Amino acid sequence: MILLLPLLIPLVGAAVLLGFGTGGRARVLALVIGAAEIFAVIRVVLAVYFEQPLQFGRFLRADALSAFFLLNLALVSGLALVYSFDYLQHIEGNRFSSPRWFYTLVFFFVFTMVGVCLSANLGLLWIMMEATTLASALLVGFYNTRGAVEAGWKYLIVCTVGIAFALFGTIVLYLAAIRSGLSPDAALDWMALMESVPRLGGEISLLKLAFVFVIVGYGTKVGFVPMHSWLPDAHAEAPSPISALLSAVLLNCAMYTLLRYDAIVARAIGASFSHTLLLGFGVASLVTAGLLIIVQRDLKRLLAYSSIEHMGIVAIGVGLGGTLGLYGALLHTFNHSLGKSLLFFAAGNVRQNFGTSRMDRIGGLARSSPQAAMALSLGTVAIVGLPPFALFVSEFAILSEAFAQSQILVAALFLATLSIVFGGMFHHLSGMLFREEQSAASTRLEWSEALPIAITVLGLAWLGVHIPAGLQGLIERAIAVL
Amino acid sequence: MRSLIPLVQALVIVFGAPLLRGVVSKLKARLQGRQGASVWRPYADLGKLFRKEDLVPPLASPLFWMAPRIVFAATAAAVLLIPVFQPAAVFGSPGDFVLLVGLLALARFFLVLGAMDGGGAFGGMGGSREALVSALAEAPFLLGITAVAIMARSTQLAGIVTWTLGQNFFDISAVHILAFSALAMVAVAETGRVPVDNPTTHLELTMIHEAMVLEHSGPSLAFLEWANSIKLGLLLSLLIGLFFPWGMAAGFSLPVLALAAGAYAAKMAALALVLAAVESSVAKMRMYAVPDFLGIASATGALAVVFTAFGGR
Amino acid sequence: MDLVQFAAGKTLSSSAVFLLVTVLLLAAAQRVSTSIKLFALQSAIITAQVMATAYTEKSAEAWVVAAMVFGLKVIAIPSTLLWLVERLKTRRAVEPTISGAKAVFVAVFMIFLSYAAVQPYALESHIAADALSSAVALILVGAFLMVNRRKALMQIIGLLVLENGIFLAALATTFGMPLVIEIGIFFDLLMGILIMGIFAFRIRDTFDHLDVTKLRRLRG
Amino acid sequence: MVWSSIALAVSLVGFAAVIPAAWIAARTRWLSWLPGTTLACSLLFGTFVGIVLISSTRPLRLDLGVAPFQFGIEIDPLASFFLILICAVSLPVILYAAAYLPRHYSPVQTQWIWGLTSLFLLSMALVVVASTGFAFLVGWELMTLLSAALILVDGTSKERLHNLFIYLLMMHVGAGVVAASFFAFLPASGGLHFSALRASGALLTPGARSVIFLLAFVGFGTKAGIIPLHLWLPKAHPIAPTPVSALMSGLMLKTAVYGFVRFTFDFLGGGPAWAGYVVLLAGAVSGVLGVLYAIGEHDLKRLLAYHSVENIGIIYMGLGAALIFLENDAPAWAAVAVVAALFHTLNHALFKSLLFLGAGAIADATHTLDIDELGGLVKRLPITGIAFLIGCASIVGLPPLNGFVSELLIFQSFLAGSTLAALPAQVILPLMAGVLALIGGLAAACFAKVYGVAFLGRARTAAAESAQEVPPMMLSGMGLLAASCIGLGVFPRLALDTLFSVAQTLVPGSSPPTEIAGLQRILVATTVAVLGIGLLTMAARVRRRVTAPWACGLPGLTTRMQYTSASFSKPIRAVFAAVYKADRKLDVLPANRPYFPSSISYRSVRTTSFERSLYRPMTNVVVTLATGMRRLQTGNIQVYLLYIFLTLVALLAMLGVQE
Repeated sequence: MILLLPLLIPLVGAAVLLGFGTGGRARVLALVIGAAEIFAVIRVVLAVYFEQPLQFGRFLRADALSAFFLLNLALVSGLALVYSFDYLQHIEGNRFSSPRWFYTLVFFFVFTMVGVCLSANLGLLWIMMEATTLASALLVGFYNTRGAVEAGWKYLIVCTVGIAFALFGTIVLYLAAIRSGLSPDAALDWMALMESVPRLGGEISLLKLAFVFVIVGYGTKVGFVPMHSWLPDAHAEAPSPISALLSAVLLNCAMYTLLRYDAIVARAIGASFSHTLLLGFGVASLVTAGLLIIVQRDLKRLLAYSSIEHMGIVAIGVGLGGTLGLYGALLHTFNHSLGKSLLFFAAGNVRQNFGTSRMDRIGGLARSSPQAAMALSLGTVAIVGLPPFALFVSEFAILSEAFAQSQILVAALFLATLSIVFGGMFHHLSGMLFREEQSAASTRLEWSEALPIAITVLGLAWLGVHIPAGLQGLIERAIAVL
Repeated sequence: MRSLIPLVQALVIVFGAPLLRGVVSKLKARLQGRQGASVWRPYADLGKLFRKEDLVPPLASPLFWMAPRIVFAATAAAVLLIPVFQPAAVFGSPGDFVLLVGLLALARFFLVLGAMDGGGAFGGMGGSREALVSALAEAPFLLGITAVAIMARSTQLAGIVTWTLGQNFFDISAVHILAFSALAMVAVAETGRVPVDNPTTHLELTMIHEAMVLEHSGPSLAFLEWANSIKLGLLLSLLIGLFFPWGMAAGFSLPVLALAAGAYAAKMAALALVLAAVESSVAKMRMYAVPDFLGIASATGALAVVFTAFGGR
Repeated sequence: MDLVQFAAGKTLSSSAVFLLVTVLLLAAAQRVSTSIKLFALQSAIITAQVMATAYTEKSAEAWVVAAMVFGLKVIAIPSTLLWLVERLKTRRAVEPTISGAKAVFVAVFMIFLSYAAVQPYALESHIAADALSSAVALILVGAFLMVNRRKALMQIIGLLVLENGIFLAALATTFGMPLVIEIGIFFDLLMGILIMGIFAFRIRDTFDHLDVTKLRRLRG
Repeated sequence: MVWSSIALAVSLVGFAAVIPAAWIAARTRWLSWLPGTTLACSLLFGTFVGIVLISSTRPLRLDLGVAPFQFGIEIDPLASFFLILICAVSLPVILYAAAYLPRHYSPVQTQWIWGLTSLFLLSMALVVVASTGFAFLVGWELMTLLSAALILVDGTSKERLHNLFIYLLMMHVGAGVVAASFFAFLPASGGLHFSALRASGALLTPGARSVIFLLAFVGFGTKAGIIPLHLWLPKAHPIAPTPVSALMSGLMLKTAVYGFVRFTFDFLGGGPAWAGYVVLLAGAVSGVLGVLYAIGEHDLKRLLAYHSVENIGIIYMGLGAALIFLENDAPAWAAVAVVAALFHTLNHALFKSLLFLGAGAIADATHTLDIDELGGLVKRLPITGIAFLIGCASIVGLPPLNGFVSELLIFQSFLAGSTLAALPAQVILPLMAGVLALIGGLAAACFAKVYGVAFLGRARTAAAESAQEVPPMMLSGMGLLAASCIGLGVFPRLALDTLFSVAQTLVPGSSPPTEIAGLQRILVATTVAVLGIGLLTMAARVRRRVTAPWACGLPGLTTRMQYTSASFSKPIRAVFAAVYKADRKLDVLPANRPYFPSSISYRSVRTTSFERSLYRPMTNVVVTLATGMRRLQTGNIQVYLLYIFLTLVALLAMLGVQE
């Protein structure tokens, strides 16, 4: 029963907000509903951590893997809600872009993502993924400027086409399951598929075809390189808390779906096929995004490309497999979501101060708003993967797995791209911080902006030094599930 | 009594150096058909200078008058390492020729600093040229001695001398010829003799050593001149010790020592004659030809070292 | 009863041909409104097929699915799109990047390609070969329409044709997924079309035109 | 053993306590000495730990928790030597900084500098004592980050940022290569604990051994500043605050030497056969080119940075000789060469910090570091002058000082090379003696120029004229370093004996050869002789008269007549013109009437050939590739859809082919 709660609260909340969220009340109401939602999700995570996985009806199921992603979702969405408390005053309230609509869509978005994590049935998984695209499309186009509309349209069309192919992949998998003797309604249930893996082994060509469609389909949502073009536009044009949600949580959910499919296909026909595909896309994303970071001119597009790069790293981690590889990949999704949300919060504040996020028009940040400058530099140090922060640990794990399997080319490209990205990010950062004074109003961070930034920095530093036993246990159990 | 002999050796070089210089200039004059100054002239000069007062430029620092004394002290200390009558010098330990080179470098360093402290243009000019010459001379200097040390399979000057004593004069090896020529070139460059630098000239375009000592006067100039002559004596004794040590005393009895002293004096006179002949027959090289001269010296030194690997071991 | 049996068998075998015809016409269509009507026709054919399979397979679920397909794809979506077309007062012309004649050639090539690709699978897995290949043809032409057309509305139609292709493929191979999933997919489709409509309005307001290729501000 | 762990704990707490102390000091006037003393105490405890453990047979081993990866500390004799080096040498620098910082920086900046310096020292100590790959790499990257932060505190002009960018980028690439060298062990060793690496070092295939050696050489070479990888050194050291650039030049380069020694001697047990020759040649090239570039410089701090390249070259020559001895199984002489290299590391830390602190004192007194604007400083800054003179003499390697002793040991190991059986070793090692002598000669020329132009002669500018002596705390810092230079120079046995015990752990089965024993006796004897004769000559009472020197008939000597650094180094630069490749620009105005010029301007800019020929092409390739990639993102949605369809078709085709 407690599985239903995290799904119901956002739906009801969205409806309530839509109803009487007018005026100032929307913000306070949203915080209350957000708190309730986080509490419900945490309860599910704790339940799964302490007892065995939970099952509700044929469609909802929460095991260690989904609990880990739910934890990440709860944390980042909570931070985003707190951050958007003050962020929203400057939005004029015309149709479809008033705080009331903003929070309705956010909670609908959260509902769909929780749905993705909790769905046991691959069909339901697809429906929820499609719903995330629809929910976030309006959020991306929220500002109703030319750029936002264009980004929203592209995001909607490209992702829907991608997801359509994923549907076709799911159907082919369904066909393979039926042909290997599973009953129709159990054919899409993940646990049933996992148990019937030996029988599935017979359908090699169908499974391969299914995985190709699935990786192209959900890969579009993750932002693997050939299919990534929508991501920079969407993440740059969306309001900052939404870009944080998109980059930090939505990409992870897409990767979660790929993990589910990879588990089945790898068990059935051997890991080499699916892992080489994941490695290929991972390295392609890492190198292309790494190179593109150097020539970016807009701060939020820069952060979007950095998300593509980090998703490439996670794909490499999953593609390598092995205990360290998977451990590094899962830990990296968590660390990356913290680091990226920190950077988007800081970027949001910078955008408000300077009215633009074009980096050549942002200057003298160190003097005009030292706190935003500090947040941005700590974020950059973290996202580039330097020691005191957590991303260094997860990249260390993935690299040592790459070397242990003596994948020299992958490791060499990984290290080279890390340095290129370091150079690019530092170059942009030093430009913004120390370029001569721009006409910026020197503002202090509001409490609602400072709190999430502080939490993410502390989280990154704490995970960088020591991984708490709870999280470690959860990740190990998640790996066991795969 | 026994430990006094090495000290006498050192005193002989220190106080005999001006005489050596006088003999060389006398021989040069004779070769050029001139009467030339008396052999004891340098002693008269030193005595005159010691009695004069020391002129110091107004803005010079204490280093100006301390530098000549440090130069003299370093060169005199270097003498303690040179075997003259006996293979064993006053001090001896493995690698002592590196210490010898180091002490000479210390002397040169303070000579240049003293020159630059004078505040005039000549000090700097002499210093910069000396810096170039000494920088290029140090490599062949060490390579030469290394080659001989490798042949003697000992890193101690005394060891090298005793080994050479054991060899007979006539089966001379290629290594020794190359090493001797390298060291001879270096000796000429180090002491500022004619092909590299003319000790008697004050012509701005050519002088190196003279330019540095231009500002000094009185006792400071005396110490510098004396140190320069000691350096000449020291280097020639080193050449004798390394390449023609025959006649050095093995024991401590008086007749053997007298024989050794006689042999040392004869060899020194012969070298002085050679030096005078060279100086009066060769013109001074252009300033920018000196690096090629020293380049040849380093090449011969390196060749000597290479030949030790292939030659008679 | 055999008449109905006969009719169902006939529709199953001949529907593939009709679908291909609609596809060709779509590739050649000049005006947005005709494209919408062609899409409605196509959906009608697919509903017939679903009813035929429902009848032959005797499964109640399939009937519900057939009703949904008919209600949604033949009635609801085309009518909303047509309403959109007047509201947005877009110029009638479709302005494809590749002109009509050549587009048809491409469509034909696509159909040939889909037949060639499906043959190896169809034979060893004894599924209705032509149904599956017509589904793949629909997918390819739908994709081509989206890439080829400039108009935002035409991109929506291209997407719908793609969606039809996938649904048909599901139908041809596994006689439909569990009902709950089918309903979910249709619901998503409807929501998708609604939101695309909203965006079409917004593009109209901010850009005063509906030409997708002119949306080139976000680069690099 | 218990004492050392308590002391270690106290020093760690001390390092951390500096940050609050600095915070308090910035707020209150009279507590400004607090951060300095806390840091000094923690350094003292660090030195104590090092001294206790350097000679103990059982290294102190602590495993501080498993977290994601093992994070442990192990202090064996080699680590404790470098720990002593880091803590002991930075004590006088901290003393100097206590007086230097308040005079140059605002209280807030001082607070930041104190906090960051203590973390910087802690990260260096962590690198040296780390016992797992993870801990080492964390310390390694933190060291770079903190030094970059310290540079930023000092100022953020455009040119400084460009230099800082190059520094950080090269350090990051170097760190990547070092990480790769650690990970390359993984297939063989499983874990990354040093003991696992040590065990697996022996059973590596020759191919793997040479790959790991090359990775370690390039990785640690970037941080040490070996010639092709030295580009960042003259750009980064001069722009840091003086005490920090002393720490960077004196100590940070040594952590790279520590890493390299730990890898080649401890893990790989000597590396592949050709390893020694590569290291030897790299050291020789770095030595010669380093000193030649230094001669061309007239900015004091940049000149000292180039000299760091030269001295690191000498250290690498010593290590190369040791590797060759190890390869030709002559452990006794291998130990001597290692001891020589480590002793030169310690000496370089001492005299380089002394020289940087001296440069800081000059900057403090005259607000300029361009030696052509100085002159005659020894009269106005007497004690700084003497300390700087001792520093110059010891870096050049003149006898009574420590630089000479380590170069003497290296000479001896080169000579001993002739006794080896392998022909190439017999020839190359003795020849290296010539190269080392050339480096020594050129260094003498360079520092004669620096001291002569800056400290002697006539003050060339009003700033040099009105210089005041620096406060006593700074002088005491420099004095301490100068005294230790002389002390180690005359009594080298103080360090050599313990260094031999360290060398035992690196080169098994080696006893110190007899030649080294008599070393100290002759050094003391010659020093006494020089001092005796010197005092004898100065005893005589001399009448001294101050008169203006003869100025060839001109009214008087002007400061422009004196030799500047450019004119002093002109002969050497002319001889070694191939190295400098300066591009000169001479423009005479007006152009059409060259014989009646109204103004002539001459500018000769020397861009290091490496920057032009090696680094710029690399960056251009990456940037052009990136701009090419940008065109992928055309902005047209139809192209994006095409990308997806093409990927799908490509994958399906691949699948088809596989069937």
